[in-house]
Amino acid sequence: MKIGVFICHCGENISRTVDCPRVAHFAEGLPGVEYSIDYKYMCSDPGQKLIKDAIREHKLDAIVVGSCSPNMHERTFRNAAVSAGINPFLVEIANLREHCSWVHDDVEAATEKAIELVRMAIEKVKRDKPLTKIRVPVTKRVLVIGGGIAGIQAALDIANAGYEVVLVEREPSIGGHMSQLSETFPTLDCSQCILTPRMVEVYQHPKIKLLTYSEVVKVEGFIGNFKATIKKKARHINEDLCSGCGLCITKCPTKKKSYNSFEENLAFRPAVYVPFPQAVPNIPVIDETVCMYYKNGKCGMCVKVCDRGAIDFEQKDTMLVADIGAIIVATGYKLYNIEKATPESKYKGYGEYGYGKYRDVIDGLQFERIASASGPTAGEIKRPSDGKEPKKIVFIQCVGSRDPSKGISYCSKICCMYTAKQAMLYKHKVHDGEAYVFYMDIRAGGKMYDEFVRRAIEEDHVKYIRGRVSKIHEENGKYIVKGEDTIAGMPVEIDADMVVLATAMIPQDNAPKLAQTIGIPYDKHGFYNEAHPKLRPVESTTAGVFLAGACQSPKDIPESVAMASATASKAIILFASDTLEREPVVAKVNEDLCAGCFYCKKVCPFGAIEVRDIKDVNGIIYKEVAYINQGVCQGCGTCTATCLSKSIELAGFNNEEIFAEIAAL
Amino acid sequence: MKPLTGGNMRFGYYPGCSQISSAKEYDLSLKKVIGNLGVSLDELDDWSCCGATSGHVTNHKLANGLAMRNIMLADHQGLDNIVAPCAACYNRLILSQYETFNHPEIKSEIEELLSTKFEKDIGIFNVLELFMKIGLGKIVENRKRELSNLNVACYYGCLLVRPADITKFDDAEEPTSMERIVEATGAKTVDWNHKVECCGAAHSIARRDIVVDLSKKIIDDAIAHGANVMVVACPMCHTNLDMRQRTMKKVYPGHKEFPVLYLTELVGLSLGMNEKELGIDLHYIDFKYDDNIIKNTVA
Amino acid sequence: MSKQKWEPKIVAFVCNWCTYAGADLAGTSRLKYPANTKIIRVMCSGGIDPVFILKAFERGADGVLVSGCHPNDCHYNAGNFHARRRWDLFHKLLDFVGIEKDRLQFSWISASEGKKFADVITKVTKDIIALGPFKTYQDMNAEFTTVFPEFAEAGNKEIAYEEEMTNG
Amino acid sequence: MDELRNYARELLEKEEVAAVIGYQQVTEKRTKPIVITDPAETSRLVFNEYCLNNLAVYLTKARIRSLMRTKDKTMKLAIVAKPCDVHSIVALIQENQIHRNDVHIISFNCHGVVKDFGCDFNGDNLAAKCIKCETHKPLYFDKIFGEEKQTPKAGDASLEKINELEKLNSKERFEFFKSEFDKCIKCYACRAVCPLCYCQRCITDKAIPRWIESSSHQRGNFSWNIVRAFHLSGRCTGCGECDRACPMDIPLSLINRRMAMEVKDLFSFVSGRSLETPTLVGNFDKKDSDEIFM
Repeated sequence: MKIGVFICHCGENISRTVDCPRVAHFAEGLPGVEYSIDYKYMCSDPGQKLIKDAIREHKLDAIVVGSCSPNMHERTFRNAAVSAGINPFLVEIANLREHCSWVHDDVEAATEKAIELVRMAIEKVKRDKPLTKIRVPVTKRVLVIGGGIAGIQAALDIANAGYEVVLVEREPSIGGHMSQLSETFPTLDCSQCILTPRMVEVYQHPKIKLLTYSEVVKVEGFIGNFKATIKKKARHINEDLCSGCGLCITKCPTKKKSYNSFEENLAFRPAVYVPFPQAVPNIPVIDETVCMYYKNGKCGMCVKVCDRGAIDFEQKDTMLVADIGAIIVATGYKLYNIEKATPESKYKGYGEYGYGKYRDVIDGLQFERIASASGPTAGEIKRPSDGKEPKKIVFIQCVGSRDPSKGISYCSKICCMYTAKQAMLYKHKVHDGEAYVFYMDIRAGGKMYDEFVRRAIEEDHVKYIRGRVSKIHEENGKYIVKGEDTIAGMPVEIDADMVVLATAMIPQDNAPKLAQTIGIPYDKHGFYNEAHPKLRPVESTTAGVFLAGACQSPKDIPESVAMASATASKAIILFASDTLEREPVVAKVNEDLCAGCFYCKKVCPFGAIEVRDIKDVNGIIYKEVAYINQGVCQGCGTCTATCLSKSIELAGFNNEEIFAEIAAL
Repeated sequence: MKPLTGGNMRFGYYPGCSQISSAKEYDLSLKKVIGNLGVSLDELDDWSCCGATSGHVTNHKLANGLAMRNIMLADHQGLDNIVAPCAACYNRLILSQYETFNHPEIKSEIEELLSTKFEKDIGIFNVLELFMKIGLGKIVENRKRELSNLNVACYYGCLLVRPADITKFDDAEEPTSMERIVEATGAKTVDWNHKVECCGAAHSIARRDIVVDLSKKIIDDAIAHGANVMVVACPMCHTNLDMRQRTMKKVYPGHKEFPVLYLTELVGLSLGMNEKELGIDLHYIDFKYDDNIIKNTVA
Repeated sequence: MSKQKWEPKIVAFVCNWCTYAGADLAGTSRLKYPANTKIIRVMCSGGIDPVFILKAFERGADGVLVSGCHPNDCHYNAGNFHARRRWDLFHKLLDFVGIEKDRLQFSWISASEGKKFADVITKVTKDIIALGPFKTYQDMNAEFTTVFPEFAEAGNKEIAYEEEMTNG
Repeated sequence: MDELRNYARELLEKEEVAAVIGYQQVTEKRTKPIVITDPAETSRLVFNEYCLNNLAVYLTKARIRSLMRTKDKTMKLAIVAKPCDVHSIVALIQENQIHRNDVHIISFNCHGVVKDFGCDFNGDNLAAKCIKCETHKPLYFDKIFGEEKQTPKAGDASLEKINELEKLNSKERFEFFKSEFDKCIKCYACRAVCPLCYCQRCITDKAIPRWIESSSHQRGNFSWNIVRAFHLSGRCTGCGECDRACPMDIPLSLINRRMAMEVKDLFSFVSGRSLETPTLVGNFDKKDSDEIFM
């Protein structure tokens, strides 16, 4: 085998601390090295030409480049090698810059280390095997999980590009949290007015299959070739027959048995309901837990009034399976539960604010419903306890957020803005009212955002107090808000009629469970991890799974929409070709030696390992061995280290190659 | 919290300075009540100051040293736990032990200071935890009368449940364990606002004006929510809320006397003991449980 | 290579996605750390076999570092969780047969923890210097070359381990 | 004894099993394994305090496995197993080496076996594994014989040795194990006798690359013994056959036992005790200790 060694000076980034000519000279003397040279910029056009010429001239079989990190230029050098006729996997990089010249001062020590690194790379490349990229077919259909604004946007973008979309929403209607909002910052346009046309578009789009009241329960497969199992929960209404007239809802005698979750528990809903009037699809759901029919088999009023016979008490959950090429996760957020702490809860409560105990201490989403024209008070600001108009209202920001002692260290990002908006809405509706905001810092980065907060302060005279609130208690029908004004350096007490807590955004309760179902990592809070915080912000580390909206971290509407469109374009890029090229770094089992203990199957994070039967001449199974699906394998090598008989090898990082590296020390 | 089983009902007892002076009745009633429930307390031999004086704000090492000395004594006496009825003692002991076991440098410093090795984590209990460990069923079983005409405001004060990460037995802002104990006596509890508010104990001597203001607010809130008696589990709180009512009357003309009992005294009353036995007669504000209004005597 | 002063030889087995990238970041941030450690890159900390560590000791390493992504942060979701169990057991085993605990160290270093990478390498180097040369193991290595003198005499490292790798 | 023989004969006659793996008497105080396919031969089966071998090792041997396969179907294997041998069978089932339905376990209530052939059965001569044994009644079986009897009391010497070693410093421990491993002649009897060493080709036999130096010198011996112990960590059921087989008296089960203690400590796991508990290797708990990681 003839090996070429190319040592790059990287201008003087490497050569300042590594004696490059000495390294090249040393390499020249090593067995197997045919050609060795150093050069100022190996990645430049002349540098690449130098490599290509040397390969041709000296008939090299493999090359080692001593340069910057493989994360920078491995691809460059591989391409150069390929154009000169060498397999790209017979190229090894010795990281002489990030791992050597930049981190050491002493020329002697750095040069010696560089020599060792080059020597290790040479030994590895000697054992490298030529590999060819793997091609797998692509199913051109996207699964979008979550029908909030992010999911809606992603689904529409993809469908408009001509690809099929399966949009799965857990609730009976799409729309998500955005459909609950009154008006949006910083323009104060009506949330539903801008959202509902998009919801209808989703419903009517021929390329979108909308599955509401459904959940993804299982995901198998890999990029381009996922198989998703979706549970469609029983609505007890036949969707094909229902015309959405709503008669069943108005006639249902069970009116006040369960809270209306869309109204954030500020109102009740009947046993048969649609979440809100503009729901898409406009098909009701029967709540089994309160419906009289399921209690005692009587009633059936809805059956009597439905002239289309759409009520179906016997309807069962059904399972649907879909072939999917890419998955967009857009499951959104929920609000931090600020009630009392329990020993099991991850977060500590805010007992001092009396949420849950005092009916007029509410959270941000509840205020949205109160301020919303379609809400329980028809948009009039009234307190939940007695329906009176609050004349003094206190908003508290950062409830939970930025408070590690309560379990949340991050900033929820949108609370500064929506608190300003809510205070403004209050002032617009209650002209003689007083609004106070307790804040830690105002974080209003964004187009027209700071101007918006200034408007709340300057034009609408919302009183901003910089400081925390220590306690809220009720006294003679007033809520005494005790806090500190840190700018004045004084304790303050406000006797408010109502208090709104801007509680932290946290991931949905089942976020970790869904992550495990799909196989994507999540952080300690339960937010999904992006593949790279800067360069791959909308991709998960699992190929073919993309992230949109607040399931990744707290986000406002424009950011969620931008992210959604980004994921849509990622999916469309994937669908641009019929097959998909993958790095051939995958594991392979030696079936002759495999003892069939299947520890590899247990450890494989991707379910890439299957059981393969080996039969004798009579067709009787005499051995079961592991078989690795090359399309599913992601090449981590956990199976290789787990295999006791060393019957699995990871291409590109096989044990012989690693032993050679160790031996070269 | 699960009640302990019969065999483990051995508790170490760290009285602290208040129990033998200003809060004699707390000590008296505690021992009586616990004895009545079939549990005895082993007082630590040669116990000393817990460091809850100005000690802990002026000298960290001294504060930890003082507290850990008592914990060392418990270990030497073969005890697994200490009951510290005073909230300040409880807080000092549990915090010092936490710091010692979680900071190796503090541990070695204190070990050197006391010439000992700390290996065993001693359980530090306040009176609420003590009742929980004994089991509320025991109180109900042994109840001689039902105090159903008492509307009790349970006052925890600042130290008993804080810091919640370390005391680990109730919510720091909305605690309810005392209510459960009080309800076991048959008395009613009121939902009120100031159960963990500051009574001003740190300023008890030097700034009586602050104490009177703060304590007045607490008492007024209890009355406003329908309480006819307050129950505490800390000698400092009791001093401020009981003794300082005399000053309160001068500062706030029209202040009506409001009885403040120790939790142990209330439990004692339900177990059928009289005011004298429990030392309730030693309080500044008189309290007499009116037998005439006892309607349901439990056999 | 002449060596006046003894310098420890340390090998770091690191995963491609987190620790290798963390080491790159240490470089881009120009953080300084001792030059004794050579990195061997694998795809995942879950793919590092304990025998690699023994091989490194056999090749005269005085210390070994194994490093991967933080739990829950693994590029492959769970490789590092399997690794964690494996290393915990292997470390206990080596300790029991008398290999000093600090000879084999472990860390989680993410792609954004360049500083941590530099700190960990500095610490490991310091620990190994404090322990001194891995004489106990190297005595066995020496015994090996007396049993098979041709390996020592070969003079040429490459030939020696070519032989050793296939014959031993 | 007749019960066992009759039962085994019936199994074979009714063709419920392809073979019965059991013990036969050699001398008064010695038995040896026997594989019976002929019903007439079942009269040679015995079970007593001299049944030392862990017969589970035969379940994975190719020649015995070939007995299971007839022209048109797979038949069961019956095995006479002490309760401790059942642990090995459980481990084998969990490692997919045999399916529960393919093995018919004939077990006994057990009160211990002798440490070596030729000894009298009493407290002084009790096998080391029987001293600490907690399963005198098998955890899984298809047929059980024998009545429960008291195990003689004896001191736990191997535990004392472990404690003694733990008190030493690293260097002293290293010297101890180096000198013990130094005795190793790489005969691989420990491997041959271990029910869980069922690999078709052992890691030590792999030549390209050479995982473990196969010649018998200090370094290769050290590697072999470390790897052997590591590969059994969390898997070894503590049958102690390696100890019995080692011609050089290397205390192999000492390391195995010590690792089993660690496994129990760290992960509350004991190998071979339950078919329902997931194996230690191949599974993880997000709450596993993070202590050794910086």
